[in-house]
Amino acid sequence: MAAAMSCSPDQLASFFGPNTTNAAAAADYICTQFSAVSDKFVDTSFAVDSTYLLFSAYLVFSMQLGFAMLCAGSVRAKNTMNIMLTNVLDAAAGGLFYYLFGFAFAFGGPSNGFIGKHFFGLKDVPTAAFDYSYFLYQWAFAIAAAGITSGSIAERTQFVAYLIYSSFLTGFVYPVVSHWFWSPDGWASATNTGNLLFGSGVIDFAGSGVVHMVGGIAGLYGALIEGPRIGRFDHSGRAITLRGHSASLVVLGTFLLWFGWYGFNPGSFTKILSPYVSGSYYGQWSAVGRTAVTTTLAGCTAALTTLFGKRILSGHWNVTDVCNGLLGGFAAITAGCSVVEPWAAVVCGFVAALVLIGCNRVAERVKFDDPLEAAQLHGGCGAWGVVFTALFATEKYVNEVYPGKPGRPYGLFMGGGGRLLAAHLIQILVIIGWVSVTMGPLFFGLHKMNLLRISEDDELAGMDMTRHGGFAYVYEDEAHKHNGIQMRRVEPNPNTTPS
Amino acid sequence: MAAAMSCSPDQLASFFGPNTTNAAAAADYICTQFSAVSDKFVDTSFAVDSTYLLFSAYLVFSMQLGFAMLCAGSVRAKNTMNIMLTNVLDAAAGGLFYYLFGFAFAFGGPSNGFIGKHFFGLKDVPTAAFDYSYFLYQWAFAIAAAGITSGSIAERTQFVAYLIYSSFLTGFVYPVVSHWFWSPDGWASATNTGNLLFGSGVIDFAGSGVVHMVGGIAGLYGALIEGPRIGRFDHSGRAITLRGHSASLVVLGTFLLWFGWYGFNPGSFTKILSPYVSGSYYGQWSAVGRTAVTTTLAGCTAALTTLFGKRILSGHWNVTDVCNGLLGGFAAITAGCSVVEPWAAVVCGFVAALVLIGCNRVAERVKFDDPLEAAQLHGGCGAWGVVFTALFATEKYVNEVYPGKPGRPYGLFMGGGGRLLAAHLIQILVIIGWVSVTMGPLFFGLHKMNLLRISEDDELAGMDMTRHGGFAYVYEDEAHKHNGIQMRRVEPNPNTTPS
Amino acid sequence: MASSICSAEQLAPLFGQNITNAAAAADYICGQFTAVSDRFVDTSYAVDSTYILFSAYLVFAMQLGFAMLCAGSVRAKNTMNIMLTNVLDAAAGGIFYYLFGFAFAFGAPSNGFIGKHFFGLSEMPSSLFDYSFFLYQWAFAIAAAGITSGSIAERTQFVAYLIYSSFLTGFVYPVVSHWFWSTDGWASAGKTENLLFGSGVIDFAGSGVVHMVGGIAGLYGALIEGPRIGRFDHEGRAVALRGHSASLVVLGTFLLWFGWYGFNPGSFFKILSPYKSGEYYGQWSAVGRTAVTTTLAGCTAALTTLFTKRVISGHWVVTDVCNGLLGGFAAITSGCSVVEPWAAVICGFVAALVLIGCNKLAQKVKYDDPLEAAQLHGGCGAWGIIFTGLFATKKYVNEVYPGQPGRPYGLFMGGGYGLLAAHIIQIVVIIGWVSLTMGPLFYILHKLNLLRISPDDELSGMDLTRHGGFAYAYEDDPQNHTKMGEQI
Repeated sequence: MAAAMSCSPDQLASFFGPNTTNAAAAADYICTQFSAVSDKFVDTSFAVDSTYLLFSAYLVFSMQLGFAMLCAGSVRAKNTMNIMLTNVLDAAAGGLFYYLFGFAFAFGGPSNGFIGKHFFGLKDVPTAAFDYSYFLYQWAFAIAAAGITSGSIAERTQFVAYLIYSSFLTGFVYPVVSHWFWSPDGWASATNTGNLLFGSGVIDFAGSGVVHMVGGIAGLYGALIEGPRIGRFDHSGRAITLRGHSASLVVLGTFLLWFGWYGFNPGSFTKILSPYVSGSYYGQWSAVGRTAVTTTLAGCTAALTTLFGKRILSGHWNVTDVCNGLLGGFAAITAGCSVVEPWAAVVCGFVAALVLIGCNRVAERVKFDDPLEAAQLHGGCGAWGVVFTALFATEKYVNEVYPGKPGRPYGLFMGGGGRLLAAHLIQILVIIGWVSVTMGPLFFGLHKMNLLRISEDDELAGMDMTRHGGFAYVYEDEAHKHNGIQMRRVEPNPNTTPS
Repeated sequence: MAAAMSCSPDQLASFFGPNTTNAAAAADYICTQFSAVSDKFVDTSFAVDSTYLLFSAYLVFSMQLGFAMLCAGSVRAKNTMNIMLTNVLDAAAGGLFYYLFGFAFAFGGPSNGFIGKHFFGLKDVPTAAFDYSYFLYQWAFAIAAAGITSGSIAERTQFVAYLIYSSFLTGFVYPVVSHWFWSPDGWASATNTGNLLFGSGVIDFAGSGVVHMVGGIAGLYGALIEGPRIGRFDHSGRAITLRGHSASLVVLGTFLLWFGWYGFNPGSFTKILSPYVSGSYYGQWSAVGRTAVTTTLAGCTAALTTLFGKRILSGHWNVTDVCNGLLGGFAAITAGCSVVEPWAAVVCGFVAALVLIGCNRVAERVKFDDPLEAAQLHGGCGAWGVVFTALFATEKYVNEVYPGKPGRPYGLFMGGGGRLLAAHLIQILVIIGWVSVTMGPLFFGLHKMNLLRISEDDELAGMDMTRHGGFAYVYEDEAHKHNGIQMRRVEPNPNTTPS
Repeated sequence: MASSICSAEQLAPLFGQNITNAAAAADYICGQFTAVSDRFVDTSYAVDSTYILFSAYLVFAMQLGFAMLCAGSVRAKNTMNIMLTNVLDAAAGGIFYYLFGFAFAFGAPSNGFIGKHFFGLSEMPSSLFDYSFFLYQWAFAIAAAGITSGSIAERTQFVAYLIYSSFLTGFVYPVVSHWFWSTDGWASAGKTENLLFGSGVIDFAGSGVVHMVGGIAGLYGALIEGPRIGRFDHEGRAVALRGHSASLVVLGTFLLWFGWYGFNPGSFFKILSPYKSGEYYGQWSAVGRTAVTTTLAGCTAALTTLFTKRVISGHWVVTDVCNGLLGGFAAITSGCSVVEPWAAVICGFVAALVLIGCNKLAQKVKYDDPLEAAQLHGGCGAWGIIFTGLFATKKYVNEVYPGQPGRPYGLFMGGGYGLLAAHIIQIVVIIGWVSLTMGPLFYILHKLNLLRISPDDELSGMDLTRHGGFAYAYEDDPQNHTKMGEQI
């Protein structure tokens, strides 16, 4: 490949020799042509890679719609407006804050290993390394992290608290973490050109740790500090399911998240036109496809495992649980999606479903209330995904995806030694630590200032009535009442409702 | 094009001749550059085609969401959880089974004409012919077939029966059919390198037969064997409409299917970077665009035809009927989308709408109950689409899309003789036959083992209550009732509501 | 590109007579380069077609967004009606745009007023227009019709929808798009000579061409048929007739946002065109920048609406935030490719205020638009056009509309008044043209009693009277329903 890009007129002229009328000019002429060809390949690469990255970013953005619908369906009807508004604002406020600071903190290299310091307000963008499309892609990731957290604290949090934590998370907490693990300057990045952590760096390809654990643990603190919803645990401390108001919206949201995950995971390559060996059918495009396949298989396995696991535990075939299991599988495979074999993804999904069921058990026991199981799902399964990658990453794929450092460690079970696992355990610890020291105090401060939880009256009446101008649904029509027909509403019978 | 790919140093050196100082080295130098250029074009093609195929696969996947919403909206509220769960599991179980066997049965060449035998569990993938992205694309097709069937047997089928038929259909029945018509080894494939069926092979470009008829006929058997829903036909045998519970979900699902169909039909080229004549504006990219246009026009025409047809028949402007008509038009154009002119697509859609109305009439007369009209729509319109292609395929497009066999038959009405039509009639017969001998006995066996239909009580109460842990919707708030608080449904007060 | 045209005549003399067969050698080498050049042509077409096709699919997804937004914004009793009109906008639009619309819009060569080739896609594809371009433009055309259907929701006869929708997609909109987007259009910025005010109108993705056209058409429809029953009480105070499902509104809004990434960045049509070959900065960067400006304008408008409405009404209202967001998008659509990201923030901020102002005004004059479509698409669209005339930067204008050095750009960026003047002309002629075509159409329908439904139908809801039943059946017993239907 490099050959074509370096046609040397001098060398070619010497081959033609003195008998050629004008060897230098001929060689020059030919080499100029080649350099034009080479330039056109550069253009083509940028165009193809930008197309790929932009459409991936659009897919990731569609996850925000998925979150909105998932959250809306999972809360009670009386809080639907509230939760949807937070989802819209995660995207909107996130857009402004990530534009002003977030992107700079995350990718503003050259910088130190802790935090970036260029590109505030997209100044000096585009550069050779960072184009606008890259910003858009990273923005879509940032708002996903905020979206996760909003699920944990749903149905009982003041709207102002949302605005504050969401801006802080998207503008500072998340960008710093992504700097550590994804920026070439980050102290634990696998692409760091200097010293790699444990000679390896952390392979968190699309962010089981960086996105999902950050969002999940932030949610954990929020939900812990404000406590469970009224009525979630009865006098004797037994858990009572506060069912979401619409399973259709839950399924809609889940499928949209699945759809968007194809931007999240395969899109994290950010480029598709890079061959491993030029002229071969096997290149980064295959790795992209493989990543989509591992993602699919992990989710599918987790869904099936949850289906049968929950059937045994509860006696029901429960669609919302299956949806959560599916998402748990996705959250787990996100770290290792590009560096594991498809069969390993099946293992990943299987364990992820069990991790989620286990975390939910624990949560119930300690009376932790998370309306969307977001802390369990994204925190728990995300952590498992980070560990999983360190166990199952294959040598070949690690070297293809993170090239230029031959002999780097890979998965423990694949014979790659324990150093990748060590790096990944460090990752879990520092993410927990960092989110604890930033989001913990923030939520605690809001709590102390009475800005976190809504009043009991508001909670019982529902926030939509008290804060958002009315219920989300008006199925009964005033016109009907005019006509004097009183519609009877059939209530689901709570006695037959399982936990 | 071929020229650039075959720079011969020997030939070039002979042109330079003995007077050049080092003719061999000069020629070699130049040709090495060209071979590097050629390699980069290979890379570019793979990257562009993979990008195209992957995003098409994502679109096709979004059809699964469309099916889920369409099905959910078309059943009664009491069975919503059930039907959505089956849709989630079509995708999830389909993912595992298609990974383990399905893809191998379908595309595991070299093999016999009946069934493939390589690539079990994606072993030996990627190859030059089959990359991971191709698997993902075909998986999305396979689950679409299963999704069609689930509509026919909705509202009265045991959940276990779903799991069994869905795995069997995605893992075996559908892959075998797709092997016959789409694998280069298939006995009726239009790309078969040896003997083509009737010198033509079957041009079922994106699967009116392979996907839609298979799904529709499987549904037909299921629905026939278990009989109509309770209340679908009254004592005197008149049909009573059991209206779906949400037209919004139906429209949502229909539009999502429309959206996804742009992956289904144009995506079936699987490559976009292949010129017909290098350097011209007219190439496969134009054919891809044309396919998207024919698809659009067929659906639009069918929708309008249904609108006016139904208006005359029933006196109402009915949106759910229009949605079904639209989908019928899409199902019909799927076979011929790439080889017909846009005006022919209008004809296709017009007839498809009439076919669907006719099939629904017949179904009502014979007391066949299909909650989503899936057998009529995908079976009936699919069969019309297969016939339509044999009538209207143009010579030019057939030779462009299936190159390398000049003089092959094309559409009867376009002057291409009857052999394509003969091949297509064979296709319809063998698909009906194959699905009858596989899915028929399966459903019958399930029926005999009492695993197919739910009990009458369950059916009246709705499966969501009895099997899936509760209704899909909770618009009023139960927790409050537990706490003994009787909530008055607070209507939004128009006076205090801001405009 | 020029340098890849290898000339054997030039190369052969350089080899000279001593080479055994200089002509053949030169020919051989140049033959290879020609082949390479051809393959680049192939690659460009494939990449650009992929780009525009997927953009078209995204724009199509906006139709789904409109359907859900409209459905959620009307009362439950009219849901079937409004969704049917959205499906038919797409379907009827498909047929009419195929038969005439595209020809009127892009049938070049033609006069400046209306195109005249490619009826029924005859002579397609050509080197300028491929099928994918048609698909992309169709998706735009139906978006314009979708906007209008919101304004006249809940009180319009279904036949009137069919008529205006076909007329708008098949004639009114295509003519406007010819003026501003066809290379023949009298006000197009892509014209090769005689630009309007030396500038032409830079309405990149259609704040004017799409949004104002749709919005003003809706304005006339809603004005002529008057407000819904109960929208203004006896003393004339406005009563909010709340939509039946905020979830559908949010769903629709996000889908529109999603689709807008096809609408704005997609309007480049091509992504593989370098500004200077071999550099990282090319049209792909401009495409990315356009996506970023679009995002920022919408985000800012959403936040502005949130806080302003909080101050005004005391509530955090999600449906208002959604409308504000869409207003920001409608405004940035015109200038998205030629302004800096920081300017997009200003655009969104003002758009939110424009929308709030228009709504106040509408309430004062007792104008009723169930989706605020005229205010949103008409008002914010007009602001977007002015905004572009103020903030378009020199560099981006010359990159996006190349070949006319020294053309005017944004007033505030030091580019003079030429662009702003052209844009004001645009606003005036769009208002005029839509008034002359859609105004009489709606008026005639009104006079023929084809426009508004009867008060009885309106009170009981169109779904029951015209569309065969309610959209929702959460209660189970079918007998009950039929009985109820009969009673009503």
